[in-house]
Amino acid sequence: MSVIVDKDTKVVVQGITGYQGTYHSKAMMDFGTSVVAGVTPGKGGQEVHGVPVFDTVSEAVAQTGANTSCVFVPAPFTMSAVLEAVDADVATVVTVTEHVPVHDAIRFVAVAKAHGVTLIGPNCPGLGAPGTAKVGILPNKIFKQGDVGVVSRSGTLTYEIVNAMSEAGIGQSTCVGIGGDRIPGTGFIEVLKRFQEDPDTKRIVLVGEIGGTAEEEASEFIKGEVTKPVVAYIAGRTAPPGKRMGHAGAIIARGRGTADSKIGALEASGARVARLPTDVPGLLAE
Amino acid sequence: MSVIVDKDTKVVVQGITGYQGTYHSKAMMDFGTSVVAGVTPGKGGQEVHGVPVFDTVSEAVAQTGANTSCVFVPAPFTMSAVLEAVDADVATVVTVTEHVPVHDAIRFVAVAKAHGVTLIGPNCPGLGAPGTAKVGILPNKIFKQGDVGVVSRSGTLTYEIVNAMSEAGIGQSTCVGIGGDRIPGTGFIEVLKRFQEDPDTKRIVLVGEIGGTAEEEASEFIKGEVTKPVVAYIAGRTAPPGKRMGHAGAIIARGRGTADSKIGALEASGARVARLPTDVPGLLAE
Amino acid sequence: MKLFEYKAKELMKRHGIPVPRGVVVSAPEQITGLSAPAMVKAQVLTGGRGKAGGIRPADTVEAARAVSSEVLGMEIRGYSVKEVLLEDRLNVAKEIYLGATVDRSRKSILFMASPDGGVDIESVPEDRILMVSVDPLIGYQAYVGRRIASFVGLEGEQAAQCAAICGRLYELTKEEDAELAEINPLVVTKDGQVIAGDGKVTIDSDSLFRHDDLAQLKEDLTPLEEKARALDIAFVQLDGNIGVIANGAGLTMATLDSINTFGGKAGVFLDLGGTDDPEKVKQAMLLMTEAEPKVILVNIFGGITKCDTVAAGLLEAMEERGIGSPIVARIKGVNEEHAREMLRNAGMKPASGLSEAAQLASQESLG
Amino acid sequence: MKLFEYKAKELMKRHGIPVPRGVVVSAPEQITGLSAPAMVKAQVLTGGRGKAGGIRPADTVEAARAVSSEVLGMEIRGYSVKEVLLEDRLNVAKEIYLGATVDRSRKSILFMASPDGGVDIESVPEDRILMVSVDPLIGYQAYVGRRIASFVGLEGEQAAQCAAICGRLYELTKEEDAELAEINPLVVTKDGQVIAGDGKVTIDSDSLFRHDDLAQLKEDLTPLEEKARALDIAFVQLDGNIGVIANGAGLTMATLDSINTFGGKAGVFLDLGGTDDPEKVKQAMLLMTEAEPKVILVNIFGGITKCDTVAAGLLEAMEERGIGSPIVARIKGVNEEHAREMLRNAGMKPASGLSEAAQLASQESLG
Repeated sequence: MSVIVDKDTKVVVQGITGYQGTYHSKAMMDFGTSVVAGVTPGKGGQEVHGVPVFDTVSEAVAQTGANTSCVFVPAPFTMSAVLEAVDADVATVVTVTEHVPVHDAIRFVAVAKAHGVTLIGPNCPGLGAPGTAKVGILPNKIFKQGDVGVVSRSGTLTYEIVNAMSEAGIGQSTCVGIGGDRIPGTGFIEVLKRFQEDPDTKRIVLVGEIGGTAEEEASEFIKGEVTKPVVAYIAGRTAPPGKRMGHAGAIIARGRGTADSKIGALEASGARVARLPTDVPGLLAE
Repeated sequence: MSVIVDKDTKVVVQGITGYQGTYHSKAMMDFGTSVVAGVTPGKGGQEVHGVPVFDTVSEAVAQTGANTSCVFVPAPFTMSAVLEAVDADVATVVTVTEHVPVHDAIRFVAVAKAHGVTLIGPNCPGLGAPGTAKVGILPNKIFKQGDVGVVSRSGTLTYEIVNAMSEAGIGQSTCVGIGGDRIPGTGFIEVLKRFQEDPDTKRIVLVGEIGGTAEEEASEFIKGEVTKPVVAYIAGRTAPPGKRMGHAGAIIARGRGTADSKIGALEASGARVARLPTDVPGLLAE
Repeated sequence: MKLFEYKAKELMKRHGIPVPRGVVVSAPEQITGLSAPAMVKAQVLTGGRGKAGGIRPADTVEAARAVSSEVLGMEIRGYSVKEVLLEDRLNVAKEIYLGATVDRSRKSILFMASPDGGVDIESVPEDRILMVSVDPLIGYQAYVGRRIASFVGLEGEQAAQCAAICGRLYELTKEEDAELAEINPLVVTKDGQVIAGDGKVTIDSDSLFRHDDLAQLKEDLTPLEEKARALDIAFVQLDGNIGVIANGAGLTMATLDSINTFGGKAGVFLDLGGTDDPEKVKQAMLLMTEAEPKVILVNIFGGITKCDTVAAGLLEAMEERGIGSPIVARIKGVNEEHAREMLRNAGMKPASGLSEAAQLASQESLG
Repeated sequence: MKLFEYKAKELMKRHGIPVPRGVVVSAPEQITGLSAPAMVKAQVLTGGRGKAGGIRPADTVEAARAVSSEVLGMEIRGYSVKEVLLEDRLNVAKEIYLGATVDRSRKSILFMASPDGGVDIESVPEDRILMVSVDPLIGYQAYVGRRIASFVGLEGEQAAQCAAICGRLYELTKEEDAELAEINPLVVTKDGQVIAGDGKVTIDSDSLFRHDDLAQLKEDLTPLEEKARALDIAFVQLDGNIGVIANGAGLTMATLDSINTFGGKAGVFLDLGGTDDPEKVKQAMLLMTEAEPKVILVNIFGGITKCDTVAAGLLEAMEERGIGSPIVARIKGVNEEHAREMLRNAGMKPASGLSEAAQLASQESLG
């Protein structure tokens, strides 16, 4: 089994006629995902890889039964696209788009929550459950089916770690890239909760990075609620304090938010913390 | 037992220093309600009937543990008052104020729902559970403790019917006046659901009126979900069609919304419909 | 509060919705700056203007003057035409229905749209009407307009114009506190412009405190209705001869239902609402006497309204003007004992229950 | 994007927040229309201006010119002062802290306020700071301002002014897409005015597409940082001698962590982000060579970024400019076989894993 996606997942790709939308729709289908519809305003009636394109999400949902949206539209239009998906009553929205204005994210994250929609992202690679479905842009080849649930704030670093796990023979139940933006729709805790409840997830990998206090908060949750073994890695241990490293998630502020604070909190929660991403498979195997 | 209010209900009165707020705070206390706080901006530190007044609801909640708000502030400020109560995490907000702009109501009803707050009103008399608590303006003397749950769109007509029941020796578990505005925070169905679940409610009285389709929708719900006997009365059977009768709830439009449509739907649901308000006790007794 | 077409179009124009160039006059000699061909449209707050001859074409300015003088002063469904709107005549290629209204069931603003515009929307079959509810937490988003434009069969530039109009109609509805904002027909002209052929806007009268401009508008009311409006009471004249004063719409209607059972018939429906001001009660009573009912039935169940307040207002009105009609008074609720005593001291016999009061009033009205 | 104080105050003024009258100059002779006494304030994007002598009083216009010429050209924490703001000096009765920021944990705009203004807010004890989160579905409401005004100890007219400023600061934060909007101190003057003594605003750079006015502002960047900004890549100069190019902040940081383990030290942190444009990769490589690292470590795990795109950009850069530094390239993910083949054909030896690459680069850098 898996979390967030399952065998009934039917994906509508918002922005399917764009370069990324087209490319990754194909990749999702190659993974085995049921991509049933695309949406691009003004391009209704076209097809992409045999998938029908609609003008609006509500039409796509009505005609194909899509229940999960994957959003590739440019940042200035992302808020409207996410709200459209929420309004069309899909269960899950995965927002890949990066550089979404933070005040837009505050708004659509709050609305999605009020509607009970699971929103992953923005600025996230999405999620993949080997053997079930992938929604997003994670490379297909890194996966191997297994019993480890992976949750990560990072994109490419997740690929690195998942790939290393697969190469070491350790498979995954579901890998969720929650995204590195300041206002993620779904955080560590929501995904940890699902992994804890998922009978097919036996072990958990958490990948964090410096900045913010999401890892510290996740540690509290692990301590109190997670009984499955957790291995963690925190990127940025050697990043110089106060430097902005690529995105706002990496601004180091005050005491909390540093690598030391996060590693300390995770260790105190009972998680084992890897020094390097490549150490994760070894710790899992122990 | 009772619905919406219980023995742990602690009321904060918003607008307590106004004439209505002061008068009805006293009446609620006389009923046996635990009125623990009042709020009037700029009047924090005063007392009304021995109840402390605060500048904001969040202070009132923090210092008194209030979990239910009763709103008496003037219509232009009602939206802000309701949102303040919702933001301060009370469980229930009863909004007595009438003449609230409908677009304000649309907004705060949606926000209250998203926050899981039970909102009664606007433009409602509130609710009373004899022996437990009253939040609102229903006259104390009409009640008698018993096993009938009353839900009504009307104010004074509710008093009429509840009074007639009490005089006939038929008591009430809880009487909920959901208000006659077009956008009520809580509708018939939500209250019927609670009555159905409440072990101390054995019979239900529903008081509706012409206009809108709330009674028709309630009938569907009664048919499907309510096993307890329902007696109903619909006001406006002899009102001339097309005339605006006092408030917008009484505009007759198209086929549905007429007294005939509502009475027909209720009878089809298995409810017994009284011809006159004074007939309700008789039908309950049968 | 219903607005005249010209006022509705003024609001639409202010919110960026294209409307025909037009001028409003109350006399033909006021017509200036008009270019023919034109439409002459009676300004009355009722439907069926067209059928009644209140909407007529005029090919020249001269003809427009002549037609205007015919239309001005017409009676349409009981309303006399005091003003006409003269507009550029549109070259109609297609007529669409577009409306935004407050939807009780969905608790939101609801768009209704149909490719079959220009006719009564109630006569359009359901599958030709699209209803799109705007989630209040989401607000209007561009996809709403796209859905509507597509449903009504527009493409390209016309679809874009229609979608933009949807956004502006939503903005108008919210910002002007409209209960209804309707464009029927929304016209697509032969040269590809999308423009409001008609405009109907009803403003939520509870919102007038924040719309000074709208609050000053006059409504088309009878003199008694105007007085009632000023007192903030609901007052409706009916066919019978019993004047019913009650508090709350539900109780007032229930009182009507009750007298009906005893053979009586209401001539006035007067809902006091919630009040605690004896002066308002007194004014309501004086208003009632102007309608000259054969008998007056007062049915009050006090909550916000205290019974003694009502009694005081009642007695003041009787003192100020010798009220000819007999009064049956039934007063219950907060301070009822005091109120009954006041009425008894004034020589009246208060009824104790609604049925009893309804029966008494009905007998009196039939005798 | 951090704004200079004068620009921040310009925004505040536009949103109705009172600020002192002021003028910005880059040379003393530009000072006109100033009334003394004044404050002369260095415009640099760093804290600690006061301690560094960048904020000074001037009792006369003459003195203001003299002080300005001293402050202009000063170095404050590595930033040179190119402009000064001259403002009316305030008669300070009380200093408050007021800030609005994006709060990750609460996923909302958060107000922070303290009666202890005028000092570094991080030095204020927690119980002297009020934090009020604005629920995004509720938005700013008047009670937020009332809570804040009461917490910072204001009453009556001053409380009303402070509450109004809170509302305007929220509006500024939302409408200008600010990540941070801070007034420290918010001054209450001896004659009872509440006015922004300082202003700090950081704009969300992801929002600049909708803020033409702000997008044109220059930031205080080093030449290399400016180039990186133009390319939309994250570029940070560090102390070591290994130039690290990776894609994604997390992976780039993990690469730094990895070389650190093998004794290496990064001299450049270059995060390509997600790209699929060989030209961008090429430009990033050229930028990297300008920083003259001893060895360049390329670590790409392709998702949106395809591996062959990176290889193509890499090879183009090497072709265009003979790159002196040895390159360790580790490329994984979408189209990796093709990418590795391209690199091998060009005579490079691609590393297969992150650890191996980090070890190779570190050895090279130490050798």
